[in-house]
Amino acid sequence: MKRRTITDITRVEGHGGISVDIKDGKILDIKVNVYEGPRLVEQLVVGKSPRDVLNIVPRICGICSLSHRYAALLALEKALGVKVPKATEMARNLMLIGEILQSHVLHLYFLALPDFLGYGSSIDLIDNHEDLIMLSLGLKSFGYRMNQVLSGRMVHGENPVLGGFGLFPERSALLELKEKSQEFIAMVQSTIELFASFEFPVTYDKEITFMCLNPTDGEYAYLGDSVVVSDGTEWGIDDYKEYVKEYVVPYSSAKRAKYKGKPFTVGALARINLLGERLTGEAGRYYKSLYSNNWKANPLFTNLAQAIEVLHCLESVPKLVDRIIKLKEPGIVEAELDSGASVGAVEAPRGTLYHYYEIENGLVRSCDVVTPTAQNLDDIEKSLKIAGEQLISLDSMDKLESTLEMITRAYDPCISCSAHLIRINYTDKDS
Amino acid sequence: MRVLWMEKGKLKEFFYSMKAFGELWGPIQKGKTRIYGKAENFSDLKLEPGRTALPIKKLIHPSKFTMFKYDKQEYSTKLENIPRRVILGVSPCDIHGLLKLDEIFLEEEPDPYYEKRRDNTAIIGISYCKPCCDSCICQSMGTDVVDEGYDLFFSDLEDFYLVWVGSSLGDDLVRLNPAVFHDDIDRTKLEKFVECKKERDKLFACSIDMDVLPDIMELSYDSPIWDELGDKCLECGACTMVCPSCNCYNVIDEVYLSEGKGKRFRYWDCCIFKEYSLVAGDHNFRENRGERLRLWYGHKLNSFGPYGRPACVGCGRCVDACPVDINVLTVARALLESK
Amino acid sequence: MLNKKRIGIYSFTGCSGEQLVILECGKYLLKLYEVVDIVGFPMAQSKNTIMDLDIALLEGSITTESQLAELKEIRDSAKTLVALGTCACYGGIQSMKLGEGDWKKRFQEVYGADDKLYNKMKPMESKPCNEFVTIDYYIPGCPMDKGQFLHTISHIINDTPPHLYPFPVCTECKWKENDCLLNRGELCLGPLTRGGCGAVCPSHNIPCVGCWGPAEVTNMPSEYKLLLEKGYSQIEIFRNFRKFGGTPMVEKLKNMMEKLR
Amino acid sequence: MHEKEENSNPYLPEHARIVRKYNLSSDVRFFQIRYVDMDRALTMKYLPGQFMMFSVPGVGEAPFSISSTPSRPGLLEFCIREVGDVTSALFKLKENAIIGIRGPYGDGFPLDDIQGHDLLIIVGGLGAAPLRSLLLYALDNRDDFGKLYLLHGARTPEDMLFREEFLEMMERDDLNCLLAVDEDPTGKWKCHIARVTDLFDHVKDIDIENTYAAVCGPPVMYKFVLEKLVNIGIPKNQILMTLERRMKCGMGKCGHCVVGDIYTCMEGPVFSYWDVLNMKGLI
Ligand SMILES: Cc1cc2nc3c(=O)[nH]c(=O)nc-3n(C[C@H](O)[C@H](O)[C@H](O)COP(=O)(O)OP(=O)(O)OC[C@H]3O[C@@H](n4cnc5c(N)ncnc54)[C@H](O)[C@@H]3O)c2cc1C
Ligand code: SF4
Ligand code: SF4
Ligand code: SF4
Repeated sequence: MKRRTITDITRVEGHGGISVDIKDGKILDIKVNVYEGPRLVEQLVVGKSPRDVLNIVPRICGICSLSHRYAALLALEKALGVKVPKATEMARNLMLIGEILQSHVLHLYFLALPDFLGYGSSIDLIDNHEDLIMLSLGLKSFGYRMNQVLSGRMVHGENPVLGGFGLFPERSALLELKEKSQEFIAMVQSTIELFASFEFPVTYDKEITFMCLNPTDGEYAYLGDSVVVSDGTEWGIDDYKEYVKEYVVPYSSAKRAKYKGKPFTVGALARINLLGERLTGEAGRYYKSLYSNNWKANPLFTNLAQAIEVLHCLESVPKLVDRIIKLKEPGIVEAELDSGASVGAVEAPRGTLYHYYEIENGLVRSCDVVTPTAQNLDDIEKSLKIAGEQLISLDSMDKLESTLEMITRAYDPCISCSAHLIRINYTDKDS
Repeated sequence: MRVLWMEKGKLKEFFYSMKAFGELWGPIQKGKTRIYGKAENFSDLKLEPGRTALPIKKLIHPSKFTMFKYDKQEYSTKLENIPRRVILGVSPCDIHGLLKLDEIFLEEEPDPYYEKRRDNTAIIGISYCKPCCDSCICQSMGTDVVDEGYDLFFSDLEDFYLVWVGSSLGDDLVRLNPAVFHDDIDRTKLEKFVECKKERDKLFACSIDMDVLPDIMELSYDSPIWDELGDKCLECGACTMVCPSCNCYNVIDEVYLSEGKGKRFRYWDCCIFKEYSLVAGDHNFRENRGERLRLWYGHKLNSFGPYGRPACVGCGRCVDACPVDINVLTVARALLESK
Repeated sequence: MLNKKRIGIYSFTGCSGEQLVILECGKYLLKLYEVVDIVGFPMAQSKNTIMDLDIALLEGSITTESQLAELKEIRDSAKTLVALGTCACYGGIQSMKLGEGDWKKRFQEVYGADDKLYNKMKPMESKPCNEFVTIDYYIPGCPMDKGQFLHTISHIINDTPPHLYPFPVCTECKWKENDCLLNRGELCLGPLTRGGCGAVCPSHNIPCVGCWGPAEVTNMPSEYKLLLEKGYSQIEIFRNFRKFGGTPMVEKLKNMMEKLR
Repeated sequence: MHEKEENSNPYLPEHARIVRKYNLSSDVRFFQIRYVDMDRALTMKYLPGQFMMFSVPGVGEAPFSISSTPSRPGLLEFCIREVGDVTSALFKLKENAIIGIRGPYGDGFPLDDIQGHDLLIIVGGLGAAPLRSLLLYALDNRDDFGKLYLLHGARTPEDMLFREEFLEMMERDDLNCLLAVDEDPTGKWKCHIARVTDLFDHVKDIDIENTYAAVCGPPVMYKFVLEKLVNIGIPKNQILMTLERRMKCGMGKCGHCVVGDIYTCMEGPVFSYWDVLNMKGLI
């Protein structure tokens, strides 16, 4: 038996590898191992105050730290009876949009694009595709500027606190975001067209099970109290533990999740498949012209889905800003309770993110975090197997390797966060 | 000195007319604090008793700035980029603070950065019939009144201003809109001025006995007070940053990624930091925090600068800034009690 | 430049924040690629090595045997080692319970009593890089600041010593003209925390949580007493000191308690 | 290339070339430098005891005492010990390299006061840097001074800065050159094996009341030497010493060198023992 290990999938965030077992020219097994060392974040927050939680959990992942912060805020606020004003809520949504934008841009231009154009890194693109590089740098800076305005800094901004913002974003800064967001629209449109022109090396015919939050207001948005599934079911986020079942595999430090005993996918592709009809503006136009049944089966469409979401995010900025600045500047709402338990969920760039906290006398008793990448890992393995079987006949190991990497990357796995989704069972019950 | 008066309502008009000189600045509100900031509108200005977080020194001796750039060929400064500014609403103690800094930066070899900013800044002082706050000690320091260091000085006497013209630049500013000034100062106006000052004198809540303090300071060199204070001091630097008469700075070189280019920049330093007086061989002339505090209070309460006078201008900022309550008032009190 | 320096950027246990900061350096990143050979940067490029390095930039703390082995290999192959971010410099949040109770038991509470994964992963409690190898320069911060990164890396590339601020957060907080939170009764770690972030949090009315790690010279006993006076409990104060304090804080707390006894 | 103009920015260094450099001991190196601008090189005026700020772009600045004498214009000489950033960078530079310098700064030795008097120059270790300047100046203007003594102590012969130069001076009859080492592992040392303070036994025929003493050395040396000088009766205001402090500007602006309200860079680095007794914290 020959065993190939593609150690350290490069150009994803964190540490992961794919191992492929091949026997007699046949793929026996493909596994995604997550090597990342343990941090036991959910355990670190036990015995801490809600404020401490908000300092700690964003550090699970640098790229989606605000999603973690937001999910934790929603859970903690619900548990402690805090209801924030509309302006606070909308500013937080704007913050989430900034993060999705910035994360997608990193994935599309820095991690995925070199694959499609055949380069080793995005920096290598500089000679022949300077415009793309400059666009990506500009867009990314804009995403970080959004993070800065709303959360206080580029990464791990502490400004969003329980009940509101330490310092509510200034009107002038919000208006600056509104104006600046429009500069990129045309260029992002051409990026969508570029991604639409790429040929995929693998074909898929089996439909994927998708899942995402169902925004209550009927818009294409990243928040909701219930989850829609492509099989037609819908359930409230409070029940997430029943539907998103976690389990451990012995070859990886990350937990996995199954829905009704089967793998499923969350993230941009899931959202576009489930909510795409709701897209408006230019993003809506691109959705209508590009969407096809293939999007239901082939994970490589994630790239296009993300590109459309980038456009959608840019188009959403002015609308949100206009709504925020019409409202009175909100203060910080103090917590009424010091005990309680609740779930908070947001659509992070890579998909649905759940945070659960149980607070007793002002301190955390237990915590559970389920990250999008954890939910995707099984499907990543599944689609790698399908691809592997198609490609093994080519008998080119290099092609096999690079394609498997490319598919893994399409899921945009944030492996550094997937390592932290281990559920903690100790809840101090026996102590 | 030429003294004029102005109707209360005319200041706004005069303020805008000074735009001809440069950017318009003054005390404005930023979140929970008041700062000297750019005032787009006259209504942004907080023209009432109260203190800014940092003194006016931040505009003349900025907390950090590039001194010059270098490349393989030469060292170059761009002093011509320093903007011209009018600052309306500078407190007397802050003007005294500038006078202290002038002694350091303008005498002997003038510091071109300070000099240029000083020249490009029109200082328009203001005083009210009330002290700025409860921790003002300017009366004890003799800095509640000021007769130099400004271009114009406004005494807010409730229904009108008395305006002192302190420099030729001040005179130029008046000429920008002479119609709003009057020079017929009658007796009632002067009486109002005297009355107002008397009223204010009664309202100061804090004082330091500066007749004896410099000597006591001198005699307390070996006092255990310094060690006690040193044990408490957080070494955070807050007192020196906010003090109008603290001038110390550090210098650091920065290189650019490309070879051979870089810049040298300056940022506020603080004598309370351990590293401040460290020399080769890790020898430190002021190893203990107590010794470092003694140096600082020596400057503030006894002798500083070429003329050897106390540097404290009584602004009270250190009183508000220090989290562990080490400031000119508490130190003075401790010294007086311990003797 | 005739001989371009060979640089590698490697990551251990952390959130990848530092690598993101590097990627956000924009035109300076392009410049960096111009003036040095980036031979290792797994997050951003496909071809990577750890051989013959002039400078290795390390992110994250060490939490498994294999990371430790890799760290040692990198130390052997690199002339200069730079720790990026609070995880690599001090251990990061994952070190906040360092030394508290039995770590293996904690691990098992999470992963189950079955030792299969434990034996495979060979994990250990998080420690910063300098617990195992010599580190030449430190750029703390959670995540580090772009400006401080560029300053340090430019100096190292040009063989001149970098200078990061030696003072605590309060100094910059004063430059920013904030109202002092400690004076308002908040549990602010500004006086104990290394400056360099620009006092971001106090500038947003949020007490500093210490993410730049402990400043070298501080007066911790005084801050501790002050916080007790303000009504915080010892547990609460220590919890905050340790949040980002990593290994140096363990030492500092021990010294402080001895002193106070 | 940049030229110093009148009223130009005093913080901007001027270019100077390292003409020659060699080791004086294992960690001290001799630097001979010259302004790139020849006019400037020939017209520069300074006093023994003054210092210059050396600038290595990208690294920073540090003060160094001038070791050469103004009586020999053109070249400036320094001896520099490798202790930190700027000094290490200087050590790495090759001959012909360009550095930045500015100065001279500080108050040098009060030559007007010293002239006409006997002079004891007492050197320990790196104290040779400023005192060599005074010594060479006195030798070049020999008639202006009375009796002239050099008392120079080092740990071993290897550590004695300017060893050869001073050994040659022993031949002179207008200078009493007393050289001592604490120990002599080489076994070849022909002069004293003693402490600097022991050399005072060999100081004869000076008019104590009218003698000036100039001292520079490591902090420990001051204690013993000063005591000795006071004991033999040299007036305290005629005992001169140069002191070291951290300095960032050299012009009394940055504050680092301050002692009490005295800026060492402006009112020093030369102080009298009387100053020291009056200003707590000077040494
Ligand atoms: C008037 C005067 C004349 C002098 N003349 C001479 C002379 O002729 N020859 C000579 O060799 N020296 C002389 N010196 C001393 C010399 O200027 C200092 O040793 C200077 O510090 C060397 O600069 P550097 O950059 O190499 O050292 P630095 O890098 O500044 O380090 C020097 C020492 O300062 C401390 N230090 C500095 N920065 C830090 C920091 N950030 N953190 C911790 N410690 C720090 C350390 O203890 C270190 O050993 C003179 C000094 C003065 C004031
Ligand atoms: S010592 Fe205190 S009161 Fe005096 S000027 Fe400085 S900050 Fe103001
Ligand atoms: S708010 Fe915090 S960081 Fe700022 S001065 Fe006060 S204690 Fe220091
Ligand atoms: S203020 Fe404190 S917590 Fe906030 S970024 Fe700075 S060091 Fe980190």
